[in-house]
Amino acid sequence: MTNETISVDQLSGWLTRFNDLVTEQVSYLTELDSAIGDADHGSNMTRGMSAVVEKIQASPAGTVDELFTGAGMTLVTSVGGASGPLYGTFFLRIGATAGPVGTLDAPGLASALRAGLGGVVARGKAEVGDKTMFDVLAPALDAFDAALAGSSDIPSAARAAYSAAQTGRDATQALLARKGRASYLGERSIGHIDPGAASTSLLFQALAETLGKE
Amino acid sequence: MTNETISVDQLSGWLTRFNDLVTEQVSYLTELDSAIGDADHGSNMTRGMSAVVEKIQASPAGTVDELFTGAGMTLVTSVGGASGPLYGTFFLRIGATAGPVGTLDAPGLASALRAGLGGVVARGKAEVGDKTMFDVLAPALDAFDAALAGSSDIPSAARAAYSAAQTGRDATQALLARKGRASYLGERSIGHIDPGAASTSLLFQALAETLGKE
Amino acid sequence: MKVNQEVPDMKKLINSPETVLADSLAGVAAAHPDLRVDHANRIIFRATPKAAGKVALLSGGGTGHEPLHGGFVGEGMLDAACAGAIFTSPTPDQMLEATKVVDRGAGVLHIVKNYTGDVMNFEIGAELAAAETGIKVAVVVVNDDVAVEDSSFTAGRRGVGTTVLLEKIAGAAAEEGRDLAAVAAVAQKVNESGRSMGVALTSCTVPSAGKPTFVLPDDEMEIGVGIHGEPGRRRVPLAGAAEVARQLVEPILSDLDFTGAPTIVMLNGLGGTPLIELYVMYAEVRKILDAAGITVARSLVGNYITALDMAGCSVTILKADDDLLRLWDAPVNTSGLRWGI
Amino acid sequence: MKVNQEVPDMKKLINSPETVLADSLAGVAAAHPDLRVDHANRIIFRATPKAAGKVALLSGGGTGHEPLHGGFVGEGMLDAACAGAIFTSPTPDQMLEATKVVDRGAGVLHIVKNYTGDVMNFEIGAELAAAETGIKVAVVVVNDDVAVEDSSFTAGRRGVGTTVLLEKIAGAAAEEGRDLAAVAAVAQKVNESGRSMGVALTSCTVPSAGKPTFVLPDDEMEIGVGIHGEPGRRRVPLAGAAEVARQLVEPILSDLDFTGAPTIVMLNGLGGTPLIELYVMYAEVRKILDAAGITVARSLVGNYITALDMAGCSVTILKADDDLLRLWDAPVNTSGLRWGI
Ligand SMILES: Nc1ncnc2c1ncn2[C@@H]1O[C@H](COP(=O)(O)OP(=O)(O)O)[C@@H](O)[C@H]1O
Ligand SMILES: Nc1ncnc2c1ncn2[C@@H]1O[C@H](COP(=O)(O)OP(=O)(O)O)[C@@H](O)[C@H]1O
Ligand SMILES: [Mg+2]
Ligand SMILES: [Mg+2]
Ligand SMILES: [Mg+2]
Ligand SMILES: [Mg+2]
Repeated sequence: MTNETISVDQLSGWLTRFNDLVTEQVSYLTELDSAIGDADHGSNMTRGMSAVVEKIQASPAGTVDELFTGAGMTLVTSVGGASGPLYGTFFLRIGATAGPVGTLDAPGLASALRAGLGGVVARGKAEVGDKTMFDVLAPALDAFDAALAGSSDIPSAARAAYSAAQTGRDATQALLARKGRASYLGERSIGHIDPGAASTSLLFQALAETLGKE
Repeated sequence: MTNETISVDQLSGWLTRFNDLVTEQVSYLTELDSAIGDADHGSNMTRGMSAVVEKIQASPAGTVDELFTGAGMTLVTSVGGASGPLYGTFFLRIGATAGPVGTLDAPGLASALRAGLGGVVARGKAEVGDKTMFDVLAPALDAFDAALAGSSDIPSAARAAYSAAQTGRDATQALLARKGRASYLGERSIGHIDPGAASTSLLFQALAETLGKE
Repeated sequence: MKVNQEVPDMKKLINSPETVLADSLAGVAAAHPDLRVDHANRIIFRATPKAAGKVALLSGGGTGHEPLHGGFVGEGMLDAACAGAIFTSPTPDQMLEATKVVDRGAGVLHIVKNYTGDVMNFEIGAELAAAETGIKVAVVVVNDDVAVEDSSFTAGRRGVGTTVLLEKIAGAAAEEGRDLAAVAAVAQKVNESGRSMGVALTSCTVPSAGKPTFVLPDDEMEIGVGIHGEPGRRRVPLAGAAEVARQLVEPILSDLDFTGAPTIVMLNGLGGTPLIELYVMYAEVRKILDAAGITVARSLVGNYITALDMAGCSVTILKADDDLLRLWDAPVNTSGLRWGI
Repeated sequence: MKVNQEVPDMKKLINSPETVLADSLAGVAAAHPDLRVDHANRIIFRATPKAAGKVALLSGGGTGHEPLHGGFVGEGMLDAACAGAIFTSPTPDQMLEATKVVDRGAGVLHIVKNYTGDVMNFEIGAELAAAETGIKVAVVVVNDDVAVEDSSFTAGRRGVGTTVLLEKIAGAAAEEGRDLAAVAAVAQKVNESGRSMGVALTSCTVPSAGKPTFVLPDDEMEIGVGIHGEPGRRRVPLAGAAEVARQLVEPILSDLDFTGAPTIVMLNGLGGTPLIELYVMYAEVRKILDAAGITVARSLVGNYITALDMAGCSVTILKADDDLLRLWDAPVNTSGLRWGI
């Protein structure tokens, strides 16, 4: 069935939808960052993702590699802050792992995403419970893999990932930050959702919604 | 009758009472100056008059000249702003005109005060209706002279002066300022009482109250 | 009298309204070994007086406009600055004392901003100096604020931004060895050739008043504000930098023809506005001047003549010539302005 | 995207949150002929590059801390500064481009404030430079903020005030002709010997956020605040200058022993606080240091590393030695710091 693969166009749709979501939620993301950071996560993500989508619209990518390498480079060179290199590396690694193909099957997508996670860890050294985007990315990919192992199709796996992402996002509220700008707050970081965790949850919402629509 | 002369001690009491009144009304004077000036008339007057009273208490003056020359010099050297030279010159001229005497009779007091007014005009060039302390000082002295001419004693003349001072003060509200900092407002100075007019009204209130008490 | 450890009733880094002047002078003395502070008389002097035979420059005014004037004491600029209480002119005895100390035999130029209080207090100071000493005193009264429209029916235009440029340029003329009349003439020329206009986004708060001098709604600004929080020409709706620049520059340009000469342009912050906004404003001012065919030869962007914590800025444009530019470029070594040394 | 003439929804002299960086760079370019602004890459360079064979210094960071870093580009200090969006690190392509342009054959020192974003972006920039060019790059990460207590469980201490002193001192070392390792060693020594602590009386407002980052009640202040409005150690009742100075200086002195060496002390304003208050604070800081037997050899009072329009200040103390003092005193000619030239 067609749902067993995902095309470059669908993946482009994912990024486009992610841009829509961060744009919709820009104030929410910035508000989260006001509480435990420096009030720029919303504008950082929209600046980066709108540049990514502009690029996709100007010249649609032919391969998964092209799409994500382009998106990653755009984020790295237009965002700055912590989120630029982290999201940028995430996408760059996805592109490099997927290679110059037009579609990915489920295992291909899963391993590309996991390589992306590896990039985030390599760059940011975040560990479980540090109260970062890692605390959404890791459980979301675990849920994605588990769903596929349980023979779900990609859209169902994406929904499972999104559900785990939301749980992970909400769980960051109780955590004490140990990485990034929020870590300076110590105890006072407790009680607030991590902004990067929230935007990463939007990333999986975008994937689930993009695939769900078909 | 004793009310036909005024002693150095009574005149010292006048200045002391003036200090009490500007201290009581410090916020009111500053508020008036906030509306059409630079929000310092209250602190200027209290800084100056408290220094005057300190000096009087430390070494009571023996003559009218000594009292007012001392007060005038203290104001000139401790206030600054517009009010320092104006009030300072007012008192300096009173002292110089009265001379080294222990008491003043009614005509002596009247001419000393009028010399003070002359000093204010010489220094500040204010004219009738410019919306300054002149618009209280001039009608108050006119009323003082008129009362004496109508054979009032000094306390009654002081009460007449105070009454004219209040009228003069209130009348500044409708005026357009043409001197001092308030003049920069043009039309927008209308509707506010002039701070210097208000403090000068306190000066006559102090005189009336000091003499009334005896 | 408030005590040191009391909790302030406004958001200011001070000990008490009563001590702020003395405390800030203590800080100036501690920070700048090049300056000598006479705490009793509240005068800031150069630690090393200028050479004998040169004209000395004295200025002063109410405190709250820092770095003006104390920050401009030093080689190539002022010889001394008398500090008054916040927003209140210093007193004549200060001017007398400073005049005596700074005179190097060639006379002293008093630089006075045109406010009734400043003019009268400097006037008495000069009268006392004339009576007590043989020191020659010349006076320049700075009145460059175009916000004051009907200046013939008022105390005249206020002295604002041009004061900074005048102190620099006249200071260089004095350092060069010009005589008192010549230094005063240069100062007069700067005053006649400089115009300023300011805007407030928020009021300042005078410490002894304890609350803002005026209240500006969130969506309004005060065009033509004075450096003591005196109201300006009018309250208008808040606008973007380009529009604010237009509202400041147009009245300046309609007051004096700046074409055909090199100009010195200062974009000055009023105390509570960060440098990034001043640069944004400067870019807009330059666009307008370029479009009007005005040549900008020198620029100054920063906080030079402030109004306590007021948010806002002012624009000063000085129509210069080769002599004024050369004097502008001459070395200056003060805490507020320094180059060429 | 907002248009130019729109009414701003906050009291800032800007055209729009989206254009503030570009607009302020336009102002910098217009005001300073000594600087060359690469608008596309958002880099401020010296107009005249330093002599070949000398080590170049590159810094950068989020915009909103002016004059840092662009105001410190010039002879005796930085060779270039990369400007990020407000409070957001610049991007690696900027660092790559700047590194290529400023290298004079002796390598480039990257001066990075310790924030996750800055560190990662400079890291990628250096990786790209290594991959694409043969330019030697050394890195110093400034982490001097004693407000961060448990630095082993966090991203480490933030880089704040010491950055200013480091850029000056390392800049002088480079100008003197020391090689990359030696310049980096001086920079490292400054970082190890400098400590800072800040206080906010009010929050800053990030233009794109449109409202204050945090809300401080009228009677509270934030001790240990970061230069991006990051919360500090604790909220405490508002206090007078003497008490605020104590709360800033004590954590610094308990973190490092400053006795027995000459120190350089900076009293820095955070953007919305006027100079008069900084001098009041400086006087109080000096009293504490005098009482603690600490020798202050050099002082700096003013706005050097700011946090947009935040009201507040920070104290930086650097334990120096003869070499560092000599480098401090060496000529510097930038818009933000200038002497001896
Ligand atoms: N070391 C790290 N590893 C993973 N994620 C991190 C790390 N540091 C920060 N983050 C994420 O980045 C987010 C902040 O992004 P953003 O606000 O755009 O950048 P900045 O902190 O530079 O302002 C945090 O909420 C957190 O999720
Ligand atoms: N030229 C003048 N002649 C008479 N009175 C004046 C003149 N100029 C100002 N004043 C008076 O001085 C008052 C202001 O005093 P004050 O606020 O202490 O000084 P400043 O205006 O220097 O701040 C005004 O309200 C006005 O009554
Ligand atoms: Mg952030
Ligand atoms: Mg006043
Ligand atoms: Mg005043
Ligand atoms: Mg940031």
